[in-house]
Amino acid sequence: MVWPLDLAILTLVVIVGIGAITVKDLLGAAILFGAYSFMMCLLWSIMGAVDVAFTEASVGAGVSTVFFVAAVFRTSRRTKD
Amino acid sequence: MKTIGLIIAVLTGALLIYATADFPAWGDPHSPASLHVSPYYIEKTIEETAVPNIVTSVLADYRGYDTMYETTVIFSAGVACFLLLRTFRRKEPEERLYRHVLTGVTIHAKRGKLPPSGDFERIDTAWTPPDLIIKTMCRLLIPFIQLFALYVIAHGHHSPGGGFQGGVMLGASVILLAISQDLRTAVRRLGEKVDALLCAAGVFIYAGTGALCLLLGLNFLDYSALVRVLPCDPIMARSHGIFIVEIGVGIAVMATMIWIYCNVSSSGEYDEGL
Amino acid sequence: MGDLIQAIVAKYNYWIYITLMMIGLYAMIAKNNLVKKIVGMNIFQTAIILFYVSTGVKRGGTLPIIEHGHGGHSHVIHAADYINPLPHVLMLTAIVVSVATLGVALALAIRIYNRYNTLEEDEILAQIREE
Amino acid sequence: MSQHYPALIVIVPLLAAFIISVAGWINKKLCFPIAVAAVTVSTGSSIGLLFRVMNEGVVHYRLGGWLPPWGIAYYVDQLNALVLCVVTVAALLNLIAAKKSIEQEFPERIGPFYTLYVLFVTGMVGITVTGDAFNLYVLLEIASITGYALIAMGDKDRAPLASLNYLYMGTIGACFYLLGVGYLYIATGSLNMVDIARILPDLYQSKAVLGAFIICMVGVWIKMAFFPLHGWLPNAYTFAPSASSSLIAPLMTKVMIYVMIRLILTVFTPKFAFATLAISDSIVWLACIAIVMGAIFALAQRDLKKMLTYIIVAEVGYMVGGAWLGNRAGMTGAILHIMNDALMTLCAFLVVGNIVYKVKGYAFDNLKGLFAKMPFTMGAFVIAALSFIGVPPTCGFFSKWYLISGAIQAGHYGFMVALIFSSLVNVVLFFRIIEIGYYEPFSDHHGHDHPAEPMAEAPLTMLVPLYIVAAGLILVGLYTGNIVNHIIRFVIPGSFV
Repeated sequence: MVWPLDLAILTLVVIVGIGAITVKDLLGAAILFGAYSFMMCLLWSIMGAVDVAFTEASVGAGVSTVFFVAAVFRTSRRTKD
Repeated sequence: MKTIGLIIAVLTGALLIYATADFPAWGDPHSPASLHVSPYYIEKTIEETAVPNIVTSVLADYRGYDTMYETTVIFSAGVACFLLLRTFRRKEPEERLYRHVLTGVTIHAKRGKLPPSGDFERIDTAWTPPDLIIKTMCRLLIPFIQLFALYVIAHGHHSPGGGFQGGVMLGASVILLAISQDLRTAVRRLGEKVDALLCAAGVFIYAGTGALCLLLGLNFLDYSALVRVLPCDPIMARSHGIFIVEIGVGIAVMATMIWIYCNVSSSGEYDEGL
Repeated sequence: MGDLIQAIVAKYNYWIYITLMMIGLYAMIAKNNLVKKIVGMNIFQTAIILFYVSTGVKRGGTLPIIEHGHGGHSHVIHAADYINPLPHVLMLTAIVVSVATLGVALALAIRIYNRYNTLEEDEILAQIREE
Repeated sequence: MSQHYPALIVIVPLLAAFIISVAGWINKKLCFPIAVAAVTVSTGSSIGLLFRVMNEGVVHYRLGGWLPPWGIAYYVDQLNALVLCVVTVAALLNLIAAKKSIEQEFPERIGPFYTLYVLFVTGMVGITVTGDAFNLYVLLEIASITGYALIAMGDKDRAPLASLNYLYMGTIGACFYLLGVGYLYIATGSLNMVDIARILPDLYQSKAVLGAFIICMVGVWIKMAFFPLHGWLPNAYTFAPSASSSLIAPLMTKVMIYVMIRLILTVFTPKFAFATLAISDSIVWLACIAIVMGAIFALAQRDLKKMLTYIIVAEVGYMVGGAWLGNRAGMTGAILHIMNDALMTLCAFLVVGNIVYKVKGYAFDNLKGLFAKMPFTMGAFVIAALSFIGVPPTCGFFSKWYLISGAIQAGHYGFMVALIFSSLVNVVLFFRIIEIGYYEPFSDHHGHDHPAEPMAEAPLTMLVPLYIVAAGLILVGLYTGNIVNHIIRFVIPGSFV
């Protein structure tokens, strides 16, 4: 358990999470969501949940982000909020 | 709406924080969660299933029934995306673009299509010339990604990983192909119909293994019944049963991820994607 | 000093997960853009997964993979040495459920966009009212 | 095979779903027979299971052969068995009735549609039969995801948005339930319902358990569309294709009410829910508001399907209120009403399906002259209407009777007044429809009145299931005493008076 790393990532996760829902560009939101997932994955590997971290790295940071980008590509990047 | 949302979120948060007051301390080895059910798994996994990775043994055996439905959730999401997006009465595109491979001249075909030949290749309307570096890198990477994915599926008994992670990576390798080249290239390698069949077949392997146990006389998903068809003792039969269902999960997850990606990235037209 | 830090770490973890949940919930209720709501939904689900994984942590425990050599039945296994694996198993399921929900939600959003040519909820409702 | 009934109920539709999805690529005609066969086996198993439970008491089934609480186990008592029968029978009848309308509405998508239909049934029966709190969540997600897709296939313009809103709310609901299970897990260390109930009595004062209870309840309320959280329901059910709305409307809310009762009776135990918490009174008041508001919104609607959806919102109020009255009569009424309301809603939505099949619309204007045009369909509609109003001998009367006597026994006169008010509003609502259908002549779009519209009744495959359900409404009403004495009586714990 490396607690300073844990605290730092926990704080970053919140910042990226707020960023993902406030940024006024859907492609940006998708990429920030990928970063958010990746930090979650780091957090879980610190906590010892290696299988969950592995799944989140491949599903959350990988495929989910690709789905988001694909959907944004098919629709529009524009957002009012 | 914004204030309502804020109020609801804050109320929920307050309730949750209030309820955490009685939680056991974080990481406490004497919390009920660490003492009641889970020690059994840790102590018995080698003895009863011969699988050192406890997460795999709990996932695919002790709570294998949950995992079967988890795979079914993925399957139903795949079918749902197909049902929602796939267009059957396709409208013929206004014009198709063909590019002469040698000279790079683009031809606009207003109606119909060019006969397939080596001289012309079909390109997307929003086409940019393929980046040589990306194309080559992906071509080099994809076989290794797939090899690693197979390793992850096969080695799930002893190390982190298993059917889901491996399946997602296999799917991601095909998605990478679709991104680095174009959707048509990926679909040529793995057609829609094959994809849909693999998707159903993967989950069927899982549920069918369970049903086989039922037919062999024990309860649903009790892999020790497989001892009558596999040449081994009941404990190794559990281990092999876990391996079989992990393969099923891998196939189903791979096929579904590709299926969802193809439908979402081309709005169900399977023509030009991301 | 060590105890104090441990106490802060303990509380901090729960606070963060509740904060993330509130962010997600707020985005799902208050945001106007359909895809933004989906992003919020995923943040919400991930926060719950974070909570579950936190319940599995055990001080002094190691990864939930039993050490084994060839003929590894010789040593006794102590449950206190390994992290609780059950929440991990549950959360694998939850992650997969969240990606499945994401796929269906995006498919629906694309269908809505194809019909109304916008992803903003108020613009869609205005178009419905005009008809 | 009879010891495997609990597994067969769920497994057969599940396996059939994969076969159907493959068959859809080979020959579309194969899909329907496979689906019917699978749901029939499921129905047969659930009826067999009901008889077994009535003879032997609680039936256990261990999946994977593992002992609970380490493995997942099924506990089937009279409550599960009854709800299972209702779910499978309703799904089977609707499957047969919906064949024509599925072929009419989306001929190219038959394969995936039947796949999702059967998976939805799997999810519903899986929720009902399981004895594991987390397993319930996974099956809830299967039912939800298939439900979103089935709903979004309806009206091209409105259905996808309605379905997406349902998806947002449904995800919040399911996640709240998951969070509640997590709080229970951290307090007790177990996921098995019976095991949790065994550990909980020492923890009744714990804030974590209180939090778990509230979050679970809110989650389940969102899924069942209890009044302030009902926003997603009317649009989702109105714009769904008739094949899916007549599947989802009778089953989803009712099964969620079953989950609520299961949580109260088995997991948290009535002692905690009624004695320790003492919030039952305010929840019954909330149910009263739900009933009154549902009835008022229903009055404001101008089309049949939307009116029915608001009636569902009011009926949810009946059942939540009855369950939270905390006495024997109220709980009996709530459980009986799960069955009765599923049948009534199924009957009403099948009628809507027939009307849509023939008239292509369900606004009040489309209903003019329907008694002449579709006399058999409207005959069944009258039976459903009488049951909604609560006229004996239809089953609606008897459950309402139990609910009202429960309200009087608990001294909760507000709930009684709300029930009577809603019955009166139902009289107005349904007689308005019957008046439009019977007295107002059919008029086409040019405003010409046609005095005698030729009869154009829905096909027999739609009428026969409809009449089975309509006969069921009366038969269940006539045999209410037997159902209560032989099945429901055993569900209610002895502490209830």
